[in-house]
Amino acid sequence: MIAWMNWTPTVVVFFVVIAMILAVMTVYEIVSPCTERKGFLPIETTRGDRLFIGLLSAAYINLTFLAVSDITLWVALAVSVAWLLVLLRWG
Amino acid sequence: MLNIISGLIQPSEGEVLFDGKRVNELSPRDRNIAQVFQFPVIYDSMTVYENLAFPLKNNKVPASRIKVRVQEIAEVLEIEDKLHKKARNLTADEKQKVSMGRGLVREDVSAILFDEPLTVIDPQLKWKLRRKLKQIHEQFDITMVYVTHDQLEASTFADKIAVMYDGQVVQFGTPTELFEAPNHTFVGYFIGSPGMNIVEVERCSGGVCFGSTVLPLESWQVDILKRMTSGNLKVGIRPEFIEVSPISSDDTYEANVRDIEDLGTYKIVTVELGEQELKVRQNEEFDASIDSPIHLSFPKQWLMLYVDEFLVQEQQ
Amino acid sequence: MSLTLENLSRSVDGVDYIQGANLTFEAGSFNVLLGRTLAGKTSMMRLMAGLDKPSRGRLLYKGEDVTGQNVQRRNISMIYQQFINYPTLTVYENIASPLRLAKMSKSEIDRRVKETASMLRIESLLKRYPLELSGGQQQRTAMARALVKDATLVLFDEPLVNLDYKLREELRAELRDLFRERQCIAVYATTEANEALALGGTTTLLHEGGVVQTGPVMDVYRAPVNTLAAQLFSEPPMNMIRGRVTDTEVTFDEYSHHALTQELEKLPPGDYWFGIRPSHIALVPANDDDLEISMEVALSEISGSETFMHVENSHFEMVMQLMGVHQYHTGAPVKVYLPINKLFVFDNDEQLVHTPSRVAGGAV
Amino acid sequence: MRQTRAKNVGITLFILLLLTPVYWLLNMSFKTNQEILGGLTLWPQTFTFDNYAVIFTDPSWYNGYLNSMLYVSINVVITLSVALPAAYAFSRYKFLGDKHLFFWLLSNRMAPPAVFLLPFFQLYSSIGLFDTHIAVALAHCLFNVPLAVWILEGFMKGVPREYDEMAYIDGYSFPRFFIKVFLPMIRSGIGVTAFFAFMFSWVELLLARTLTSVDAQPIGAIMTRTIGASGIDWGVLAAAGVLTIIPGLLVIWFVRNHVAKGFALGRV
Amino acid sequence: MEKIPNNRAWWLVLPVFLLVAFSALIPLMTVVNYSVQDIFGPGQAYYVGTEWFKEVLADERLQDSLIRQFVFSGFVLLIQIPLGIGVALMMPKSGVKGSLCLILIAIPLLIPWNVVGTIWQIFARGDIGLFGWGINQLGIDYNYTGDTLDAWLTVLLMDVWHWTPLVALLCYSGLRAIPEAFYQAAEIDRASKWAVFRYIQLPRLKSVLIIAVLLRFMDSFMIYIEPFVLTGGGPGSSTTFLSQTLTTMAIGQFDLGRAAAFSLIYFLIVLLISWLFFTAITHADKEK
Repeated sequence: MIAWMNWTPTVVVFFVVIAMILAVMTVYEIVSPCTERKGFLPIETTRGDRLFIGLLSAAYINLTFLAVSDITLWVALAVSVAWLLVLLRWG
Repeated sequence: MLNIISGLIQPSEGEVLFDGKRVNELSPRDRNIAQVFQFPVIYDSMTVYENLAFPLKNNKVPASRIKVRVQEIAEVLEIEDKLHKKARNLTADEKQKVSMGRGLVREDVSAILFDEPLTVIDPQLKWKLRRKLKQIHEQFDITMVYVTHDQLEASTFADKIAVMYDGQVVQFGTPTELFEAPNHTFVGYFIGSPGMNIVEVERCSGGVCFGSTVLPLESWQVDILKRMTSGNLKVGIRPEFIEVSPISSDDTYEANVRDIEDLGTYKIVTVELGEQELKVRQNEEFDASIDSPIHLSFPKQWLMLYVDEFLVQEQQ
Repeated sequence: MSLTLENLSRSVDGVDYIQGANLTFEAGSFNVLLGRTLAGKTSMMRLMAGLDKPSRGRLLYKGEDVTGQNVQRRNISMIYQQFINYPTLTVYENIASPLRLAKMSKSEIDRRVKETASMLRIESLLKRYPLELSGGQQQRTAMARALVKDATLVLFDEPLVNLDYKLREELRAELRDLFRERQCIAVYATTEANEALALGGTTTLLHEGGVVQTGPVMDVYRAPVNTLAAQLFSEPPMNMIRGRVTDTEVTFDEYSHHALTQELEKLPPGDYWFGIRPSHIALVPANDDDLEISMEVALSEISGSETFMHVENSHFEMVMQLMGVHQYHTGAPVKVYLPINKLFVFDNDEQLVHTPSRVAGGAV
Repeated sequence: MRQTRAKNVGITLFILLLLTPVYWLLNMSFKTNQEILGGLTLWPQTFTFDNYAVIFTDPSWYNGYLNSMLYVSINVVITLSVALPAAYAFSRYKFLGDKHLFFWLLSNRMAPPAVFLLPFFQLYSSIGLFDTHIAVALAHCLFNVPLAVWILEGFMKGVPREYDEMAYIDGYSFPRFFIKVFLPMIRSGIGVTAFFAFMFSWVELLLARTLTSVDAQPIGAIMTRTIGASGIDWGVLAAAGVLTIIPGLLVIWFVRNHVAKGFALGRV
Repeated sequence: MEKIPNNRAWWLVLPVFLLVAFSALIPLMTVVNYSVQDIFGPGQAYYVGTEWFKEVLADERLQDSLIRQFVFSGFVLLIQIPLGIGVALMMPKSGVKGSLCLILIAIPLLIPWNVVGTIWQIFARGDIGLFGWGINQLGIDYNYTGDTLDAWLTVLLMDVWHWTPLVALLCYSGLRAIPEAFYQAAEIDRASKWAVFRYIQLPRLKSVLIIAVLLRFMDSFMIYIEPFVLTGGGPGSSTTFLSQTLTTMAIGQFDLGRAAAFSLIYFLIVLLISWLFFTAITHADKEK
């Protein structure tokens, strides 16, 4: 049934991580609802907005690394995670 | 009506005269008038300053003059600290002030028309704005035409008020005239709270009567009545002018107290005179028990006679 | 059969809409909530209706906790400021809709719709659609729909605001009569003091989500507990003058001296706020000890049968309400008279310390 | 007044330019192939219905129209029935992740179908829906449902919440209120949404062609068959094209009075 | 309107969520899977990591079509938005004429995209099409199947013809929503026609214009069928836009991994842009 989807372990891990982040954020939101606030980003954001911005920019960071250098993607990943955390905290 | 004056609608008959000149064919832009609408009409992408300067700019007023004039109007309207805010971020009443300001800012206008401009304003603020407008009127001395269904608003500013009924001006007079001698039963009903007591009557010798009550009239009134054929007769008297005395005398009528409404500063007493219900306005110290008799008198100078809804007036 | 609000509060996102309200409404009573825009009138009504859930406190009906009960299961009706009717149904169907939902028999529905419609004088409009009607007729339809089902709680949220003043007068009088014989609890929110006075019953003053004062309308009017209550329940607002009482005299704004007489003698020396209603200031003295002040006319507003005159001098600014039409020009000098025996006195905490005897009892 | 005339001339000119290509198609559909290829004529010299006759007699042609209409209708029904409650939720309530969900829905309206072509094909094949009307209808939901939610939400926001409350106070249950009271109030919004759903489903071809082969093949795919051994059969192609415009015209005629409002997606 | 917090509203959204998730998430996951594998056929796939991405990012053919795409979308917006506003301003305000205009202008929107391509394929031909014939008669050598610039202009013209009506209708409804009082006020303030447009009409069109720009940008970004029917992407690859490159790669050449990697990059671009637009819209809504 799902054979045509050609699952690979990497992608499974990828989606599981995303799903877990979403789940954690949902639970966090239920436990302590957040309000909009203004950080260093030019617009008012909620926690979810910052997560989205973080994930999207993480994708771009990884692509940029791929395009312009031969450094292993683990570095790009580390940078992305760091950036995501910065965003969530101060964005 | 207002739109005819401003030229947004063409009248099908009659003439509109400004300073004696016929302006029927002129478009609004050539008529030299300003209009303030019921809901704030502002240019929301401009700042307050630009909004106020806009009509001046369109009239090619020199920049230095614009500056002075806008500042002046902003001060009068107490919005000078908001001049550089975007108009869209203002509250409803500030917006309405701006839109009034745009009407007031031009110096060459022949008239300013107001179309229920205070409808959107909170009651507490209405007091202030009304006062403001009155002051502006006295300060700048221009013709203002003000449309409203609120009688308080009407009489606050107005030197003269036109009361409209069924598309017709039924009376055009000072507030005192409207109150003391309403020309039409509608004016009597509409001006004043509560409105005038209006009673359908029939001809009797020496006056008019309803039920078993006979109201004597002045002789000139009787004379006129004789010449009229219409059977549509009414008398009106304002609740304020009915006098109450605890004892009976020759010119009093005994009536029965139905209800007393205490409105704090005054009381409205509903009485029954024969079959007829009347409202009497008394000050707050009045006291009587319900279903007890009281004695009313109707001072002749306040007793108005209406034939076919219009007031019968003494010929000069 | 009464409705009790027990320490009821509501706050959303840290903003308090209602703070610890304790009120009881009796069956057959007419209650007016008076307060400025955003004073919490609508919030309180929504809590009472069960449309919003309180953050704290309970709502008791006949002593039973109904705080969490579903709106559909309570027998209430509500009339809004906007004329809310089902636009796709005729007036008849609009009025009938609560009854149809209550699964009443056809003939019973017909009888009650006709009865209610004639009570509100809209029987000739039954076949029309709400949007074809004038504002007053639309609001009558809304009222008919609210009244037809014999609700135990009827809520009015500034129902007459959007109507013109003659219609307001008319409907107000009708409302009073309609509720005189009913056994339901009526609650009526308004921003206008005059409306509260005209409707009578019990008045509750609200300010910033809290109850300022509650009681029979005339009690509240004649003895406002503090300056806030006095301001809220007076239109135009009550005139407030700063003054000092010493052993022998009372001084207003360090300017106008006056020998202590009558009731003011009982006041311990100190600073006070003196309040006087606009209608009590006169142009002719009524008593010998009336306080005479020379003022200038700032503005005179004429409302059909009365005149509001704003007067001022270098020390005071006052509004007076005069019977009849008086035309004065701005800047005209006038002498006004303040009857000492009609002064309300508030202490420095703005609490009422003295009620004028002339006004309190009503009768002379 | 001079200005009004200038405006009228301008708009007339624009509409004429807009209609010329359509006229050309219409013109061609009434010509014979000889005339089309023989030279340029502004109107048919030998007026013929033959091209239309081909389409109306050949089941493989007219079935294409039927297929298209069938899946478009199914799509409109599905779109409306799921979008209505969702739009209500978005217009009335604040709930966990509402904004993000809304954006995610919209981003699907913006995702190019080309990205999804192959997985779509495999997905529908794997659940046995390949070459069915329902498959195309479901696939079109991908971009129609978000748009429908968006438009309807705009309209619903325009209905004051007091109406909902009044209905509850009167004793309506939610479903009954929704169907009996609420939906009639946003009739024009529903009409416009249906129009948009129809339009986008009707004009889309990429997904429709990928997900079908024979039984549910849309008219657009069938039109490519006019290329035969003797070249393109221009006349039939033009006639088929003209026939695809007609259903759209009918639909817009029905909703013409609401369109002006609806084109702003209820957001003005 | 103040919204009520209520998480049970999720039940109302659930059908939409499931439906769209089914159509969007499963294919998306599949594409992600493809993008990290080299696929030869059913069951024959090798994990290659991020190789495809690296290749795609360095592929000049793809870069070219990306640039071509941006240029095309830019022109589309530049022409259609002002033209649409202009048409909307000219449309009669109401009445029978108004609705007639509305219907006539909407016609191009209701034509299936392949038919649009067909219409222009015929219309622009030098031998049997009025447009191509007319241009040639004017003495201009025009041939959209042979000349790159001609092909480009034809595709652009076709898109303008096809989609300007959408912009016009959006703006028209925006204009209709401006209360009459604003025009009256401007009339009384003696505002010039330009001032009326600049200070009344344009600011009030803002929210509709954002929608128009958004829809036009997205749809022109994924344009596929029309140029495919009209020019087949040629001459050369001059009118081969993103979608077409992608479709050829995935279906024509069965180069699944590369196509998937490219799809994802494409998707990320669209996601970023639509997020920017969405944020702009919600902020515009908030200001009101």
